[in-house]
Amino acid sequence: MNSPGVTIDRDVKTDELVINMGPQHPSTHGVLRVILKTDGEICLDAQPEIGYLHRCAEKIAENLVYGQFVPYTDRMDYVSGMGCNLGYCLAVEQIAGIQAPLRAEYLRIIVTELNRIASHLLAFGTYGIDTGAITPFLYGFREREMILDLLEMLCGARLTYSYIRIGGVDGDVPPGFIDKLREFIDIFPGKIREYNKLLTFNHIFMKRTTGIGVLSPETAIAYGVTGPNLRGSGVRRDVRRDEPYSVYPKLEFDVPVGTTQHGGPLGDAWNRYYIRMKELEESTKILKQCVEQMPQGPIMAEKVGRVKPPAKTEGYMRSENARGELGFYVVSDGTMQPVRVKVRAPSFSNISVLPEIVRGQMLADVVAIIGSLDIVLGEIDR
Amino acid sequence: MNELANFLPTVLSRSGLTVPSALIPVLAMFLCASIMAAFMGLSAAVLVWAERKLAGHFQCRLGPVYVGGKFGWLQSIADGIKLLLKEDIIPDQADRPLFRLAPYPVVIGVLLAFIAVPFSEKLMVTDFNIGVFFILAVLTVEVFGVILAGWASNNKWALLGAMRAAVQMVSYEIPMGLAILPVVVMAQSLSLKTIVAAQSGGALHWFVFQPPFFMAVSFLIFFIAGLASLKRAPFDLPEAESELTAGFHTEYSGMRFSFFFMAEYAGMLLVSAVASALYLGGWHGILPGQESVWWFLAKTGFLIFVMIWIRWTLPRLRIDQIVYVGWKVLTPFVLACVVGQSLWATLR
Amino acid sequence: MSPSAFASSGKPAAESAKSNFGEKIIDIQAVSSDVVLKIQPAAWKEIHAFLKSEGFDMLVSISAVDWIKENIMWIVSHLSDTNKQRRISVKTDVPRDAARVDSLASLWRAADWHERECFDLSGVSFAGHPDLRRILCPDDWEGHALRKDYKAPDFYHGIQNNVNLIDLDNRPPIPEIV
Amino acid sequence: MGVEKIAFYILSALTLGGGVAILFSVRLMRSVVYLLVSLFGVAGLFILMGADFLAALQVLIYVGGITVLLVFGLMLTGPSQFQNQEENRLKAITSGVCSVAIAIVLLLIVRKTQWPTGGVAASETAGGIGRLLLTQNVFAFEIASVLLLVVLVGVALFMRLARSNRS
Repeated sequence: MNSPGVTIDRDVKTDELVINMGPQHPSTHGVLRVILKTDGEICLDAQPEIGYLHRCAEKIAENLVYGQFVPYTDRMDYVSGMGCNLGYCLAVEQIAGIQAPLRAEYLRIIVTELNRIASHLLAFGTYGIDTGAITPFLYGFREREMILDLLEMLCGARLTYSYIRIGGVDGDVPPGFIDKLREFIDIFPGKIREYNKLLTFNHIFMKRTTGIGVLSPETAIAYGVTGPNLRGSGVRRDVRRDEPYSVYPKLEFDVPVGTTQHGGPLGDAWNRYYIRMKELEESTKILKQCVEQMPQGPIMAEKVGRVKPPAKTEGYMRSENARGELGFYVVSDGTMQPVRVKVRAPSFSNISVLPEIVRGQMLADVVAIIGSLDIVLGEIDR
Repeated sequence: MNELANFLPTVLSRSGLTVPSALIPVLAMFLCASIMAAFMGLSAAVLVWAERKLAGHFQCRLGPVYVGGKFGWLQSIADGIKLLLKEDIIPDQADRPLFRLAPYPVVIGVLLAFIAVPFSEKLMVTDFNIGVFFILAVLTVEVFGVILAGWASNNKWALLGAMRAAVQMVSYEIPMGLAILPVVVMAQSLSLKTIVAAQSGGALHWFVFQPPFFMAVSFLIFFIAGLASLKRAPFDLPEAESELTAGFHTEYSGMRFSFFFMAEYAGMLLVSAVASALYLGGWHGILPGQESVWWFLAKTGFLIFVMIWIRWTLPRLRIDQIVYVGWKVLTPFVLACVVGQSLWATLR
Repeated sequence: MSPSAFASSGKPAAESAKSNFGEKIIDIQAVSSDVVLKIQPAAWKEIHAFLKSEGFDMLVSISAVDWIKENIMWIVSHLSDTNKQRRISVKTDVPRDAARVDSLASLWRAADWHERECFDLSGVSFAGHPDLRRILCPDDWEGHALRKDYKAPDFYHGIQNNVNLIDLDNRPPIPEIV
Repeated sequence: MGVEKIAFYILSALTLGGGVAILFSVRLMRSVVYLLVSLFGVAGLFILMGADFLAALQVLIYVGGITVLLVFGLMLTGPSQFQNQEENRLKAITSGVCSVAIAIVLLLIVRKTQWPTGGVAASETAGGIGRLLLTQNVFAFEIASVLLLVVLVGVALFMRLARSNRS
């Protein structure tokens, strides 16, 4: 069997086949195109081609006032739009000197963590599909539905929320929201155990994902890989814990990192997947604390009005989105429109490491590796 | 079929038709073939519905609910009509004659195999004295159709799917064939009718429950290899939709696509039917003396349920793992079973 | 949002860079999030190499800011230290019509794609980059979108891009699909 | 008797026609399909003679094994090689001579052999073949098995050698 570290010997010399995987392919998770060079079933090289979803959102930002760009951010990482909203709003608040009230900060963390769970559930489900198990997807969507219902109660939207605004959030919680959230927090740990039973520790699944796409910590850092992918390689880095923002300093949670307990090396596809499963638990923990700690009070900073940061101010805001370190670099020239908004999308760096880790793997592993990186093309292409 | 041939003249004379006596066997053949084809189509339709319904319930949803009342049981008919009415697209660069030809071996292979399936003591097309062997042989024709489809599509994904199908078939034909041998040793015959007849007298006489349980192991191996030869999950690599888009039938649409689909479901029925005839006592009931076609169908249905259950639970294997399992796990085990059973049969 | 406690974490490294490189470092600024080393464009690569040896092992992003009135472009990189949780930023001014610095691709593999993106959208060229071509836009796209004087093309391969150009009364007939 | 005769002619036409078509088809893949047709014709002839065990064997081994392996080889070697290579006069002459020689030998055998006529085929051939293989023809059977075993070991050995040479 193709165990890690063993080079595959090719006894029969056969023709190399160049295959165009995508942009329309069921498991490229969007309009990613990968040019594969294969020898039979073995993948010799893979070059990702991106840009099929490019909208030049950064140019759009330069032509809008600060507040108007918020809806564009949740069309970047459309799977966890709240995280993008939060990152952008924090970046603008940082250079404009706005402080959101405490209740708003808690609400922000509640919605981003809910959205992180929803995003990881999608990653879990689609990873199941990538490896050939369809049922986990629907199990994951069952709970994702609850989260989307919760978020819909808050802001009326289920995918592109624009709930977080510069200086606070859009609206306070509707009646019944906290109860439904508590109910979700109560039932969710049991569901995570169910997922683990169904997929994570399934023998075939582990055989399929253990030891493939091994990403060493050095390579991961060199390529700027962040988020669960980096933590899967054993690097304990999480912006929420390392450089905490918002109310994260007041919250207690673990940062899970990759293990070798499953019998595979650090940084393989299974580890990357399993980090997400562990983070589901951590996010639930955070949600629980937030619900308990959330104070009463206003949800919007006073006198935000027209956001007009001073001229030539700049700020780079790092936040931990579901896929990794999301950076917003905002530069102001003293007008109501930013002169530059640079989005540092985590998936952009995460997918760039693909050629490095698929060489010599089987064709089926390419799919499993792309799935384990959990990319969102909306944010890669922006 | 012979009964049918004997029966036909009386029917024909009653209806007032005169047919030359030389044509009567031919007519009987045609009748038989059309009955089998209709049965296969119908069972495929039922199985498609059952699979969708079961998959729905496995996945916390309802499955088809609208077409044909509460349970959506007309769903597969609607699907069939949709597939019939769809445009039959042939890619520009495809090898057109082969592309058109490819679905037929697939269907014919499965259909031919049904000839030897004993539904009950009376209800079978013909009792081949090499029944089991015949089924194995014609099933390989199906794989050739699959390979042809993949090659003729002139699509790289389809080609990869076809290659996987070839590899899988070569690896699993051997354990599947060998798994039958312990049964043949016990029943002293290759005829499915004789094999089933040898298991009469209640559940304890079914081959799967016979000590020293070599046949139980070979039943498992037969079932696994059968899943692999049907290209069902977790062995659905030739059509792995998340890897090869749709594998060998990527380029097929409409009626030609539905042939592949039909063959898969008919194949499920076939493998389950053969397994229940070989190991689970065929038409014999749990208690001695119970004999009915319904027993046979119930056992077959249960095995089909298990197949569906497996498909909607397990992830897919990888090609090297499939080959590994086929050659290094199943083949040695089944060889041990054959040797063990033969020794048991001679020493007893 | 209070300024992050980590905003000044790059200060010691910046000071040591200043003592090492002297004139090549024009200024050490402190912005709301980072310590920014303002440097000469010619020293772009060696200062990054120095910072990498100081422990800033992750290149987070490379971006360019177009200041059309001043006729300059900023090229800004953000670095972080995954072990000690430090962050630092490096900035340099280059003239708009000769926006060019050395490539960092030999220091960080991440620079490959980030520089391609910067080249694609802002038109900055990176000397020594192994494969400097467009990454988000098609290869035959004209212009660099994030330049302030960029005009979107009216046509791209016959596809009308400018809404104002479409004559709504005399639109060409939609070709029939055979 | 009429039906059987018609079937015999149809099956013979399939067998021979398939063989001729293999010769004249340019694309290798199509030749494999024609080969399949020819092999099916032979299987049908076996059934017609009452040797259904042989027929099943024919399908199982030739269709399921040999042609699948042929196609597999074709698929692995790349699309440029799916066409027959250009004609080579020397090749054509040698293969022609060989074919004629084989044909003559076969025809001579057919003429010399005393074919049993009018006999009724056994109802169960599998058992008979098995008994013959293990009693009267056990030597030939063993020779064939040993030959196959040698081939198997030889192939494994060659692969090993090639592998160790490369690394």
